[in-house]
Amino acid sequence: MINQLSWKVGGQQGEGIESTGEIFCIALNRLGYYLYGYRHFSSRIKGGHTNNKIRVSTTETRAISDDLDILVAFDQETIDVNYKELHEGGIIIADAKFKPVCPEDTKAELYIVPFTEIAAELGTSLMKNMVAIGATCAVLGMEISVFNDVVDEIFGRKGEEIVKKNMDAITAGYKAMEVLLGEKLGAMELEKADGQKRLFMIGNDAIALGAVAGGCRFMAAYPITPASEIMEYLIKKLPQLGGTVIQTEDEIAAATMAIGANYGGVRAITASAGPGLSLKMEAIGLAGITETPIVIVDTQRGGPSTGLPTKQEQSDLMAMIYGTHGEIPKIVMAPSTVEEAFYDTAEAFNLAEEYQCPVIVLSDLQLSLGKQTVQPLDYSKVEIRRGKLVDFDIEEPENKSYFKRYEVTEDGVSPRVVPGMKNGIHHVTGVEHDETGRPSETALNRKVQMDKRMRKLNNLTNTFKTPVYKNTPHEEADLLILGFNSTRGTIDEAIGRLESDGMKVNHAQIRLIHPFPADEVLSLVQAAKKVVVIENNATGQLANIIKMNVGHVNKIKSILKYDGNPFLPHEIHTQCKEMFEYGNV
Amino acid sequence: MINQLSWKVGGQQGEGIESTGEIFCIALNRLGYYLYGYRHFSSRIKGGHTNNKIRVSTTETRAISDDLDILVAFDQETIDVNYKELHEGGIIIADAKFKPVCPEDTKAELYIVPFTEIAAELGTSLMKNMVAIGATCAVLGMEISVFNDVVDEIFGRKGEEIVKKNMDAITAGYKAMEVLLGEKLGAMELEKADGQKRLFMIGNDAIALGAVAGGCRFMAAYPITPASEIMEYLIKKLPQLGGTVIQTEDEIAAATMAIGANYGGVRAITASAGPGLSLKMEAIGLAGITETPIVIVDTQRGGPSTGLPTKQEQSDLMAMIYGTHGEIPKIVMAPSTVEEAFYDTAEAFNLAEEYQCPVIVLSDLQLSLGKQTVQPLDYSKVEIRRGKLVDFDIEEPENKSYFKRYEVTEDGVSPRVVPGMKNGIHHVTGVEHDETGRPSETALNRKVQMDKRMRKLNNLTNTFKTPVYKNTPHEEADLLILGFNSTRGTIDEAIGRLESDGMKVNHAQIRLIHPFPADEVLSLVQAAKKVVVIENNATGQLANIIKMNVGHVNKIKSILKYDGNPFLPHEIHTQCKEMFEYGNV
Amino acid sequence: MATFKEFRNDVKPNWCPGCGDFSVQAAMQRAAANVGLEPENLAVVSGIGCSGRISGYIKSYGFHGIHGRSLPIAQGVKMANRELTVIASGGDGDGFAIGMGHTIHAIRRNIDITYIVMDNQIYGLTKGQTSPRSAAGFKTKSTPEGSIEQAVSPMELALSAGATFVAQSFSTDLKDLTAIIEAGINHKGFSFINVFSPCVTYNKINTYDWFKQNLTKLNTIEGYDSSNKEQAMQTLMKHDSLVTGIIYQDSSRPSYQELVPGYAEKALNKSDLTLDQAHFDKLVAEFM
Amino acid sequence: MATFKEFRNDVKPNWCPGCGDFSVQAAMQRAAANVGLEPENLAVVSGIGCSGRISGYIKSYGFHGIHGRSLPIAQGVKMANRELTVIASGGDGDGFAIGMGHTIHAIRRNIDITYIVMDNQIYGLTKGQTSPRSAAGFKTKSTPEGSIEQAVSPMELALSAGATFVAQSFSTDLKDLTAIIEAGINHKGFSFINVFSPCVTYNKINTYDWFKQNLTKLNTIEGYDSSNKEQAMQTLMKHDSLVTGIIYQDSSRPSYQELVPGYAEKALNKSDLTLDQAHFDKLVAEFM
Ligand SMILES: Cc1ncc(C[n+]2csc(CCOP(=O)(O)OP(=O)(O)O)c2C)c(N)n1
Ligand SMILES: Cc1ncc(C[n+]2csc(CCOP(=O)(O)OP(=O)(O)O)c2C)c(N)n1
Ligand code: SF4
Ligand code: SF4
Ligand SMILES: [Mg+2]
Ligand SMILES: [Mg+2]
Repeated sequence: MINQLSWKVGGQQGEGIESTGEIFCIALNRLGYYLYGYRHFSSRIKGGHTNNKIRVSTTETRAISDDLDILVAFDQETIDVNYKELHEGGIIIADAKFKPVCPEDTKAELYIVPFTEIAAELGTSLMKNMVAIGATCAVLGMEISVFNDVVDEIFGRKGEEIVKKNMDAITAGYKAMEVLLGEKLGAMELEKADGQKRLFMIGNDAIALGAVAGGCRFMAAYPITPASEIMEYLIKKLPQLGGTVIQTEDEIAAATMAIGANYGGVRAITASAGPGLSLKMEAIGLAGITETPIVIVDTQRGGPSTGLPTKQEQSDLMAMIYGTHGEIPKIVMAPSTVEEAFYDTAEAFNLAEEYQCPVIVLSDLQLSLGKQTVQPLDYSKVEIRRGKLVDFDIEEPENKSYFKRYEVTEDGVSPRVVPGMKNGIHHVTGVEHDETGRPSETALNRKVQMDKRMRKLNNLTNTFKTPVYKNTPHEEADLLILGFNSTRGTIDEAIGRLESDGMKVNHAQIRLIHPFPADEVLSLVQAAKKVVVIENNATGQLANIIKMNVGHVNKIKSILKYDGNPFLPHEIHTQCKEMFEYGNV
Repeated sequence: MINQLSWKVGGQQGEGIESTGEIFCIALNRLGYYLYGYRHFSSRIKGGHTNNKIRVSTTETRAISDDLDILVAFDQETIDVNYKELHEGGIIIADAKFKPVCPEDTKAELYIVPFTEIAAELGTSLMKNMVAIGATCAVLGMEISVFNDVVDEIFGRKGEEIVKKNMDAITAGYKAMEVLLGEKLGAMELEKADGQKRLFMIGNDAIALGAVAGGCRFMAAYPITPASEIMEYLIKKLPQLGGTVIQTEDEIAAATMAIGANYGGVRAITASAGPGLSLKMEAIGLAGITETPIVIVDTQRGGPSTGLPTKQEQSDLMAMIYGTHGEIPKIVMAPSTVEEAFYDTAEAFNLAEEYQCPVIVLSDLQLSLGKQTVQPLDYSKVEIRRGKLVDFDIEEPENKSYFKRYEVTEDGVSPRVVPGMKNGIHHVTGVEHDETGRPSETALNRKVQMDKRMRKLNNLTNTFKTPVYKNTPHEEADLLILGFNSTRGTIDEAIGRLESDGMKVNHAQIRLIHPFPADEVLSLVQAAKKVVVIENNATGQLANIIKMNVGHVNKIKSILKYDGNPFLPHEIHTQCKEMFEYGNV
Repeated sequence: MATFKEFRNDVKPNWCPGCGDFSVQAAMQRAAANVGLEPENLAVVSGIGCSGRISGYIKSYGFHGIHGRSLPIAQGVKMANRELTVIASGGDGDGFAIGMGHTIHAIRRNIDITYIVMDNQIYGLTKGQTSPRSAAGFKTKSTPEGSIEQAVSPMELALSAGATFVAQSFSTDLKDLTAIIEAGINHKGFSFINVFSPCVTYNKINTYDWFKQNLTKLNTIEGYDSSNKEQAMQTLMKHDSLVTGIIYQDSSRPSYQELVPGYAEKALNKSDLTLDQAHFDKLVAEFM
Repeated sequence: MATFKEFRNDVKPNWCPGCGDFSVQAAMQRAAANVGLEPENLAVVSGIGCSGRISGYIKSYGFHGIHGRSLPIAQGVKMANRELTVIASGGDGDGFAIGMGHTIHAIRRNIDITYIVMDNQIYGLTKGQTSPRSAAGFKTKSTPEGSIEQAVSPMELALSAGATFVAQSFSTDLKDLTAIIEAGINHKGFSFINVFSPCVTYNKINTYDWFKQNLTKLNTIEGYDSSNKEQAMQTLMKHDSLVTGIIYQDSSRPSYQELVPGYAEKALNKSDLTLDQAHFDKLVAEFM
């Protein structure tokens, strides 16, 4: 019996690879297993190798596994590209149709099952993925009945006949594999899971759901990988709440329309990836100086330019902090789990309204698209705080003058009214302005307003709930590992191994990127002999931010990966060890 | 006799204030005086206070003076706004028309001359500015004949009659003032200047001329303050060289069209200010990954958003370094004088072609618009270096395959062909690509190409001519002052005073902002007891860059000004001294 | 009900004396009063340019945005609160150069707002460069030998983009202009009004006189039927777009808001930000 | 003279089997050969989308830029070297959503390049969202209850924007399409060709069959005169723009390049980068 399994299904894009993985996962998730998925895909619609790698475990894991137990192959390319990941004792289950052959150095055993043929015999070759699931079941020694419900839900609409056929396909796959396996049937039997009901979703689902929970009722966006799911979810759900999504003509319209809607008093969001964010820079500055709340999601992907649109990267960090001309108050958050993506997005709307400034929720492709088991989301933990939004009757201002929308206050935040309110009339402009929003160029006013805006965030690193996720058991650590976004689980796993090797390792994942929680990070840095920052980019952006804020320029080292793939646990493990062995941390 | 003078003329926008200053300056420049001008103006066309403050000196000065000797006022507002700058012994010359009154605490003496009336009598009240120049001459005890040539050049086209009338107006102004001054005639006589022929121009002129000298033959741009003069100059001059300027529909078109032209083999430029640069971020990334040379000028102004469009600021630094998503090789230069603006812009085209990447020439409003005396520009110092541009016949590639435009080379730079060349066919894309430009997503290729691109600039800080302008007479300094762009002259002057106070002060102006000349700056920082970075922004952007690169986080302090005005020498002087006195450097 | 004086604030516009934009401002104030608005129920969103300052000169909610983006901002405001009257406004550079894409798309989207362009055929605020409305041959700071591009016809483009309300006016015709703005506000859907608003400082060709001589009022064209799109297009072509009046109006097409599935019938900004726990549970259950 | 095979490279397009873009590629290759081009004298600039990949599938200089910006890039290339033949190309989202402003302005600027849009009424590469060419009511991933915006008519817009060459074709009509592209390349000025190029994966409405049933060839309309703009506009309106052929051509208007003052008569990229010292001295003297 094993307590975890790494399973991969691969084939040509457009062949149903995704749905094969999906059905397999939903069923296992319902049994209480923890799943963590990774999709390899390209920027094209049909054709080209794609695969879905799924980690199944009886305990929580949030990392892609280093190696592979089972590979389901729908074409030869899948074997060629992936066989090296399989260890001794691993299994390849391949469709007979393409006459699979294994390279000489393949460590795993090949089982050839006529997926397509069996499926065709049962009615349609489209069901070949069901056959493959059945075959997998045989290896796991799992009863195929676990798929009953899922298949029913997915195909129920199409009638009982279809449901039955699909279940038959699974059965047939199981049977065929059973024969081939012989006594190896159930060779990879999984320990029983806890049967708890957990969620199975991608980060983008959580972001979108977080928006709904956070009171968002309007979105303006333009499609782009890997952000589109957020828009597509809200398109389906906002109408239930009176809200809506507008797919705009471009990202500039998306950002400015969302600004307009927020100014109008609705919690509004926009989401995009790198190229879209680059286009939104001017709008972000406008939100900053007009003190208009806005939540903007950046699902980072491989850059620069169009770059690697379907690949993992974390290279927009600096652009998100610094990428508009001039200086504005701005909040950049980086959830490092799907759960955090949910809570942080909801919270982003509170911060945007409380601080009246743009809030960027940074994600990365692996967090946004990696489908995984997620702990139940607790709606009662979601607050709605609207800051200084005026919701009471305003007295008529003296001399019929304008409302002091930009009143200079101690905390820098001014009362905010939205159009439609009596006696709240004021002006809003991207030009420097006085307390009522009237353009003003005087040196004195400029300084006063600039200081007012910039001081809004002075205290944020203290009031923000968890600016740094910490797993820091050691008062004095040999090593402190820092990261952000989706690397958390992988770092966790690597740390497990480093600790087994006898090292004392602390771990911190920066969740509030800007303003930077310098004090907290400084004390962590000071409490470690060596410090390494793990990032999916080429220039060590987070490391640079840390250096700028806490110094220790020479102590802070980087482990970088920018080949389009997420880190694997063994990469972090070995590189950290090497650093120690050669003393070059 | 004095060796320097500070003169200001003020009135309503659209009243000819600029041309008053202009005529006065051209004449004095020709006499060999050094002039340094500062324009106070607003973002409107007619009306609103404007003034032109001019420093005249027998030695080179590149700073606005702290105070004022002579104020020429065309309206009461000019007196009210500016009288405090006048010291004891200063003179206000005001038009009788608006019945000028001086506030009680005015230290200067008021002389009322009927500018408008005299001018009207001589033909047209438009000549009131000539009368004012004449009156100024009387204070300086300067012969009005020095204006003969200038007036002739400016009005010559309109006929001798007009020339004469304008000279008469100057004479009349002189005479009227002569009477009022009595024995104070020539009270502020200037020492004779050296009579050397120097230039009188704004930084934008130098940038545009540098572009012409640097081989630029195409520009695509969209108007914006304070960058438009660059476009307007090139519109006039490029047609003489077969080139042209296209005023595009927006900045995105401007940047991408310039990319197209550079790809096409022409040296092409685009120029804008903050808002335009924010819009160009996506295009900059495209140039980065396609390794297309492009020169982009950013004339910084007050931000964020529309901000203070006619005011001084240096707040785009971070956005210029980091403001595109993903990671590209990019060069950011910051000339600190008008001369450097000329040479640097010309050189920018060489660097863009040699390194095949975007080069941003950073300026600021005071450098771009401050009209001043400039040392002769030496065209022989301008080189044309085109890097690895292929200008020889290419052999037919094997198998009719594509040209390796992105060949992996040691220095990271690949041979570059432009469309039209036989056997040079290749593909260019913003998607990650292989050596021939074909899209490729493999991890291996990605890393190789990313490394190739990023290593192009590895050595730039060593080969770049003067990455840091240094005036560092002290091996061990009490204080190191750092700055960039137009603050150089002001810092110079402040240092003069600090040295007089007995302090040992080194000065460095960063001219290569990115990649950052870390080693050079580190050794300067180490050689100083205290370090202060002077910037026209609110967050200390250059200071942050320095901290990130050289550490010494606690040693590096900032003096910031972000009220829309350039620093004055006394501000730097006193703030540096205070820091020392209160020990809080 | 507010009078037009209640739409005045105490700010003195910083436009040059004689600028066409003064009358546009006055017409907007009058129209707002005439259609029965209260100042707090009007939001004027504007772009950047001399014209863009207008949102600061009318006593109403005002949002002076960034260059070329008044329309997306205005549409966002309207979507947030369909009970507001929203007017977007700006210059010809703002709307037809950098903002061209948004203009075409706002027209076809047909959200119920009014867009007023102050068309002076030049860039005023940046001191006299050519605009997409500058005629070929027009000499400006950026085209010292005359523009070599053709001017766009906003009216033709709007018709082609599927506009439901297209009108043109001249800033001195205060009565006509006011009436057209009223009609635009009352129109259910996107109303697009191009106003010839001379720049007395930088445009010495398209002056008040020039327009007086060259404009034709549509109500002087016999049989002109503003519900006939083909006739509208022909008339524009024939008169080189130099006509004033309501060129085309389609009152039958529903506005965008009326078509949005599930869209709140009242101001969206007043809706509850919380969910029933049951609703949340249902959403979450989809992921199990 | 190169044959069309010489415009082929060895890259297998990654389009879905049956995608309309294959024929567009073939037609471009044929047209290039037919007008007598050598591969190195052709530059194909493309946007981002399935369609945008086309620049990588034709053996010529190719520039695959960013989403919506193929036109400004292409215009820059042409200005750098007027001796090149420059074709810009991309999808309907690329050209009519994010790129709409550039499209209108490229049309009115009239630089001598050819613009070919692969119009599939959908966003292909991002997996099936609505495009500005999607018809009202069309159900897509982003409009599950049907689009509530009106589709734009690129042809009408182009005419309104002052186009000198406007044509439409259907990707299966390889002969017609090739001829139209040839005519476009030969046209002196900006030529705009919209090609109905079905997306077999995401657009189940505007299929090959649908087009076959709904398109009218202009050469079957008696008396159709492609030099008559008014007739062109009327015909478009009447046929809901569902026509193929050269809709309008004005051969009399000079192209942009011909009008640029002082513009080098040969390729600008070959001009000398240095100045005479005397020329420099003259420039400098203006500042003394
Ligand atoms: C992104 C951006 N680009 C350029 C500018 C500079 N700018 C300000 S107004 C303007 C154009 C003004 O022309 P128009 O829109 O016709 O308005 P007008 O001043 O004529 O009323 C420009 C280019 C800017 N503010 N922002
Ligand atoms: C700035 C930017 N926004 C969004 C995207 C994502 N994107 C890629 S292609 C595309 C649209 C594709 O539609 P279309 O232009 O019609 O081309 P098609 O795929 O249908 O040929 C989008 C939105 C992008 N690459 N860049
Ligand atoms: S410059 Fe022209 S548009 Fe601007 S305010 Fe003056 S007259 Fe009006
Ligand atoms: S998705 Fe549509 S447009 Fe894209 S390649 Fe496939 S068929 Fe063609
Ligand atoms: Mg204008
Ligand atoms: Mg499309």
